[in-house]
Amino acid sequence: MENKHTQNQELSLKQQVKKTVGVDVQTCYQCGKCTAGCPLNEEMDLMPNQILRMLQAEYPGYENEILTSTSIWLCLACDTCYSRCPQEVKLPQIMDFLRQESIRRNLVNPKSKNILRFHRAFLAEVERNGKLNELGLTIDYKLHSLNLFQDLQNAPSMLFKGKLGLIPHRVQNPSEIKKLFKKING
Amino acid sequence: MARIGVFICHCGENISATVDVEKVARLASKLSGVAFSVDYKYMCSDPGQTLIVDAIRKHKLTGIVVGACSPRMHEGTFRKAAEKAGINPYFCEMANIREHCSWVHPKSDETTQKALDIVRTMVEKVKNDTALFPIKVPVTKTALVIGGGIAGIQAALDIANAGHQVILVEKTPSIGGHMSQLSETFPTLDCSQCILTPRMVEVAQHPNITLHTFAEVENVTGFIGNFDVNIRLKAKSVDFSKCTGCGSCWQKCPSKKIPDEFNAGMSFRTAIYTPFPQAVPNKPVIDRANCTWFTKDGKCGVCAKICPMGAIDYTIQDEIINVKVGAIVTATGFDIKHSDFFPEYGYGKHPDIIDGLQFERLASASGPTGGEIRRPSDGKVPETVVFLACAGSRDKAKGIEYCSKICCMYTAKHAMLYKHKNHHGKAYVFYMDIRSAGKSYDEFVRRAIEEDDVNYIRGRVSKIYEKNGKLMVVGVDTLLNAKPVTIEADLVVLATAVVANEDAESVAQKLHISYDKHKFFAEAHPKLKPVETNTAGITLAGACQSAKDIPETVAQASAAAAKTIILFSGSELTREPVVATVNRSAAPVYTTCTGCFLCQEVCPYQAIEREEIRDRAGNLLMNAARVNAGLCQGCGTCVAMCRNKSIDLQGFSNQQMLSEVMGLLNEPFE
Amino acid sequence: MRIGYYPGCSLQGSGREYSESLFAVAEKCGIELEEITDWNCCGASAAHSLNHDLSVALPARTLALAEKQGLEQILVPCAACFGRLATAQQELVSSEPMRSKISNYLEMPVQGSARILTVFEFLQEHIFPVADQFIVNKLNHKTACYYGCLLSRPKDLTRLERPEDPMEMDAVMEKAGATPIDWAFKTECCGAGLSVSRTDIVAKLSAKIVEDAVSRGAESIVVACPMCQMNLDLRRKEINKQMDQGSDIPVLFVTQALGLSMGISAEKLGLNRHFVSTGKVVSCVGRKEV
Amino acid sequence: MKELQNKAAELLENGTINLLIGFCEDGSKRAVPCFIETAAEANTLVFNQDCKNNLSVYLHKKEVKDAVKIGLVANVATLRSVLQLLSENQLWSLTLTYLTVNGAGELVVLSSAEELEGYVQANFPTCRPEDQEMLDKLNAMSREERWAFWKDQLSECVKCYACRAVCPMCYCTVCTTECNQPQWIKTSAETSGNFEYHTMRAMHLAGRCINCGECGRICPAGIPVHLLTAQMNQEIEQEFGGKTGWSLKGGYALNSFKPGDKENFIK
Amino acid sequence: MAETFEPKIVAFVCNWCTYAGADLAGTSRTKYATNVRIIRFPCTGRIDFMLLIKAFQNGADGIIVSGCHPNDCHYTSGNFHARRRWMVFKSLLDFMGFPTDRITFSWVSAAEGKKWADLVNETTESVRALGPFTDYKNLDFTQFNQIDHEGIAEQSR
Repeated sequence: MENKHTQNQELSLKQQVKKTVGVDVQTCYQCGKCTAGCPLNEEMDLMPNQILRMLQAEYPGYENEILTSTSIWLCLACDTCYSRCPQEVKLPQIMDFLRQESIRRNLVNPKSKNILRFHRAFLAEVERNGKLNELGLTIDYKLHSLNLFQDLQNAPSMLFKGKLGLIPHRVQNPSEIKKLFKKING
Repeated sequence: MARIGVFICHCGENISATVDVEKVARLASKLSGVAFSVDYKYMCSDPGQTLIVDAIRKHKLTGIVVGACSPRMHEGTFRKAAEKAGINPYFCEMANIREHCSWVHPKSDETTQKALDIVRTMVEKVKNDTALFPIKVPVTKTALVIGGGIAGIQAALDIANAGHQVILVEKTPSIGGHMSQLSETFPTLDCSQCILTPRMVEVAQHPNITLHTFAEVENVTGFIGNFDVNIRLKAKSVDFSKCTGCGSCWQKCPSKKIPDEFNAGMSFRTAIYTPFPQAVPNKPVIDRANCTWFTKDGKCGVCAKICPMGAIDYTIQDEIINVKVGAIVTATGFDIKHSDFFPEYGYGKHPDIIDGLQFERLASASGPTGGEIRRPSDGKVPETVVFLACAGSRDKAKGIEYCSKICCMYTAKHAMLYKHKNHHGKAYVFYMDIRSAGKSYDEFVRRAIEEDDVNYIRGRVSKIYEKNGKLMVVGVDTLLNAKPVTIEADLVVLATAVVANEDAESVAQKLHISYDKHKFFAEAHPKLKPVETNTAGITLAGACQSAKDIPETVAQASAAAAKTIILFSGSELTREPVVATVNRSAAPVYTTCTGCFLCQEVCPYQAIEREEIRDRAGNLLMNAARVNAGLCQGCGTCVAMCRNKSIDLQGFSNQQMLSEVMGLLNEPFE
Repeated sequence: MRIGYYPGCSLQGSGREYSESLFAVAEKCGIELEEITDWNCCGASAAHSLNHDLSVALPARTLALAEKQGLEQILVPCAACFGRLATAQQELVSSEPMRSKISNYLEMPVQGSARILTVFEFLQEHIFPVADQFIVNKLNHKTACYYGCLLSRPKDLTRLERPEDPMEMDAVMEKAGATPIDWAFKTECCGAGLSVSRTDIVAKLSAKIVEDAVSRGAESIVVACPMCQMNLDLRRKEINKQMDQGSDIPVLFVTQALGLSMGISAEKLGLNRHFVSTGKVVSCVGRKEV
Repeated sequence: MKELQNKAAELLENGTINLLIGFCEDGSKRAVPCFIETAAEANTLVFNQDCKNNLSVYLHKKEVKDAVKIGLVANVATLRSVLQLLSENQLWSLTLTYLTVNGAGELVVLSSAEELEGYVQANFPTCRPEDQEMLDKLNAMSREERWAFWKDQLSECVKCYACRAVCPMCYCTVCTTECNQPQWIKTSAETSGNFEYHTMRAMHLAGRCINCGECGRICPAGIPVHLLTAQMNQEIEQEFGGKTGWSLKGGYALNSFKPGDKENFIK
Repeated sequence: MAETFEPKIVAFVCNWCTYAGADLAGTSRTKYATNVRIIRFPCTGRIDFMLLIKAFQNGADGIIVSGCHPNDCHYTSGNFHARRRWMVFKSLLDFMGFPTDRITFSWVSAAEGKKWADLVNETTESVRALGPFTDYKNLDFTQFNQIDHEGIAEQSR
């Protein structure tokens, strides 16, 4: 369902980043400040600055290594890297692009499938109602990710505290949103 | 009627091998205006030159063309010959038939033809030459040196020792500058003040140096050799003629809580103060902004009461003095970014995150801790010190893309000094690249790593925060697969960026010199004139031009001094008369210049001035451009700019250039 | 001056008490909020992770509707929603092609002209001027103002004065009579987007935050983002597992705290909806200076 | 119209101005420039569509200069030229008052350079459509066609210098065409000399011409010389930015530079 | 055999960079075409566009204009001003239909003797390919041509 960010296969990943995200990775001089400040640096298999370096180097095989990394899915887009980057490299936007490219080339790391599933479930919910209903989302996601029990222990108490509405919120005319999704996903 | 002589040189074989020199000489004699033409083996040799001199006299030649090598080679030689023969040297032109012809073409008719063409164009030019006379500008043999740091001190001493008068102006109450704040100096680790203070004293005692501390340049007018400068002597509130510098005043001064600039704010000084013990002059001034006499009108007055000499005078006012100088050395120095410039490092909130200058004071025997490295917050000796190189430098996001140059070296020095004083302490340095090019510089850095066991980590630090008494330095080791590392430090030293002084821009504007976007003063040419500015007679010394270490600064200061001394070597300075001129004629025309002054902008030397032309009654008739021959360097850009040809360039006049073009093409090539 | 209001999905669900308290405070100060008719979800991190155009189009629809409604400023209390709306707006304004592309997706014109207010800007500009007359209690206690990422970055969108050490929320808490502490994790990330899919990570990140706040003697954490609130509150069990000794420090929305100081009932402020009891804060009302 | 006449009369009356340069109708009801020195004559003033002349050119004339305090009836093009002239340090001896009529047909009186600047910037004109059309046509031609076109046009030029005479920017006391040491421009009216003259003129006006179009309008041979400068200005504005006759600060493209200026045509 | 056309090329160069570069070509004996004639100026900023016109008018087939690279100008900014002047001059000539491919603009530093030689050779070849420059000479002979200039000119009035 994801839209094709760009189709030009002949371009290297580096060139695609420049073309579609408008960021020139050549400006990175590998000081590593992004990695140093990244809240998830302990979780990542490729460090943010390594991803940039690999984009720069363009050695064969690197593109797949990047696109199959879990890092691109772990990135929280918290913007810490960008806000401190001395060379103002818009890393979060690059990560967005890499995620979409990784889906397009069908290289999503199995370990990250859940994250992808959640995002998809989320959008599915939005596509259905135009708004998000956490209950619907949680159930939907749990079904897809097949770990039914995680989190469900919270659900009852959430209901009790009125945090999960049972009656789903909707936009006045849900078909309008569906149409929007259709148009964008082509 | 022009009578031109043409002299074709064989240059041994160099020309004659490919060019038929006899033919060129023969055909040249047929050119209109040519009265004499000859070829000879070596024109530049003595007999060659004699040949020319004699020919000029014998044939009453009005101008000569020497067909030989490049004018860049022998123009001077032959112009002297012409002068010797009694004609104006600027009636001698060279036809470059060697570098531009015989050496680059094979022996052929075309080559000979080309040689002839070259000669012909120069014949056409020389016909339109005019007598030019070297420009003489009187020189006031006194130099103004702005800034009393090591650069200013060095320049002042060199110029003074060459026997010229020097006026040295320093903004603060003492000379010495940043160097006086330093502890040891790299790469030798000798004590900064030990090598500096003798120089400071020498300045104070030098008969040729007039020292104005606590003073600033107010404004500058005039031009090379003839600057007119107003200097503001700020009110010291102390009569130096009476003061003996005994110091009882500042010992008794009640307002004691003023951050001490000399110790980079890590200790306090009084309102009446001498910046530091070895200050020159060693006499106090009152910092009126912090003195209760001035802030709480008339209260206190302790120093006046205490002073045995009655030197304290609260009524002294700022005074403006006017001086005439021939040259100006700009040595206004630099500043560094302070730790509050770094959001991710806590906006300078934490007292134990300090900058390099503060560390220098901590390490200095004359510093607030007497040379023991203790952290500002609690005076404890830090067990772990982390040094951050490139703090602000090479950081586009912070607006400073350039490398501050000195940090790699002083950071290595700092780490060493710390280790020397605390053998069991740990020192870490976060760096991106180590830039230690310079005589025994890299060896120095290696020593820090190999002998003093300083731990260098390649990577930048993202954040520093305090956690139960420790400074958490969150960084990365890019040489270990970008491993995140957090070091618990007791003291963090930021090698903050070297930046231009706050008032650099206004200084530049007062001096009419240009500056780059970082407010560092611009040299006249990045390679060939690294010391001069675009304004003739004003030179640069030290870090006001770009970040520099001490040896570089001293070298440039001496170079600036040399330029000044050269300028002072004659009572008048002589300049090539290749300068632009704006035509003038009798009333009622006065000049064809329409005074649009569009030429003013293009002049890199501010040489174009406005002249108000008035009638006898003094009524303003017109504004017209006028070229200041003292400033003009003869590039001629204004000439090409001038729509109605009111400006022309001597030596490359419109008439000359056009006749060259015509000479080249009017007659057939073949 | 009309003030548009975009609740966003969370504020109708897990973050309900945020909107409840916000409205309670606004009502107290006699300020009316005008909900954008038929607004839709901003797409959150899912949209920009998977589909760039969608991540612009979804917020754009809401913006377009707001324009239709003639709203010149819109309050977006939810930090995540704010981030998405502001980003989308930036793209619309900066790129004509993008604007036309999106508006033809939406089949309605969109300018992105309306001013989008953060909750801080709203409080400073509309509540502060009148607040003092309504503040009756002093919440005498040490509090840690937690901003998280989305309210502090990117700085050109969030418009904070000191992005690395913001003071805007601290100012609100001072008004409420509390003592904001100086701490290190003000703008660290709690892991928001991975709340459901990688709860383990969220627990780790949030633990660091709670730990630092507690270690510096904070008695409450105040937030302005439903994600942060949910992670720090709902996920406390997991968080406590990550800490040497657990903590029961309550996590309030800044509007709840302000509401308390205005003497609005805990009930009305939705303080009962929390997983970690907010009793401590409620009880410190009128307590003597700390 | 009446408004204008009254204002003019008033200004002359109270001595704000000694001389008014404006338009009146000649015998055949054509609008022609006129110089009014007394309030009484003010009622002959007209201002309408066919008041095309750029009257600022008269500001260079000695007789006019002597009057010192001068009123100028002007359309926007004329005002632009005054602004450009001021930026080139001309007219310094004059005190000027400008009378113009804005889009809404109301009389506007501008009595200071700053007001002038404000008004011009607020009412800045774009290239006349017919000129634009012409430029596009020419730019669409092949190089040879353009050459042939100008060759054909310039062969008509008789070097009467009317284009120079009507141009407010051609205020040089001695024009390059009159320089004979050296002789830059052939005096004879043959096409090569004409080409020389018009290139020179275009270069001297590039970045200064305010596109009033007078030179083209006045040319007895009907040569569209104004297109040369019009084209140049467009290219300059595009390459270097900055409009002519826009501000008092001027900002002449050819006496300034940016280190990053285009140089793709340089080897 | 038909002898090949030898174009006349005039080079307008600055004293500090290109002239010195040409000297270097000489001292290092780098051979190049004999067709070029050098005229020396203190700086490219001094080169009056009228001189280029004059050169063509008097029979030059091609012109080289060359000076210091940006930022290397002996007078710091002469070449920058020249660069703008050339840019405007070139587009004016283009607009008038003048064959600007007969003018070569270049930066040649004092160290680029080889570049100078190549520049001369390339320019000579390209101009030789263009053939003798007759357009200008022909200016003074009117000849019939098909486009309706009058019509177009009409519009502009």
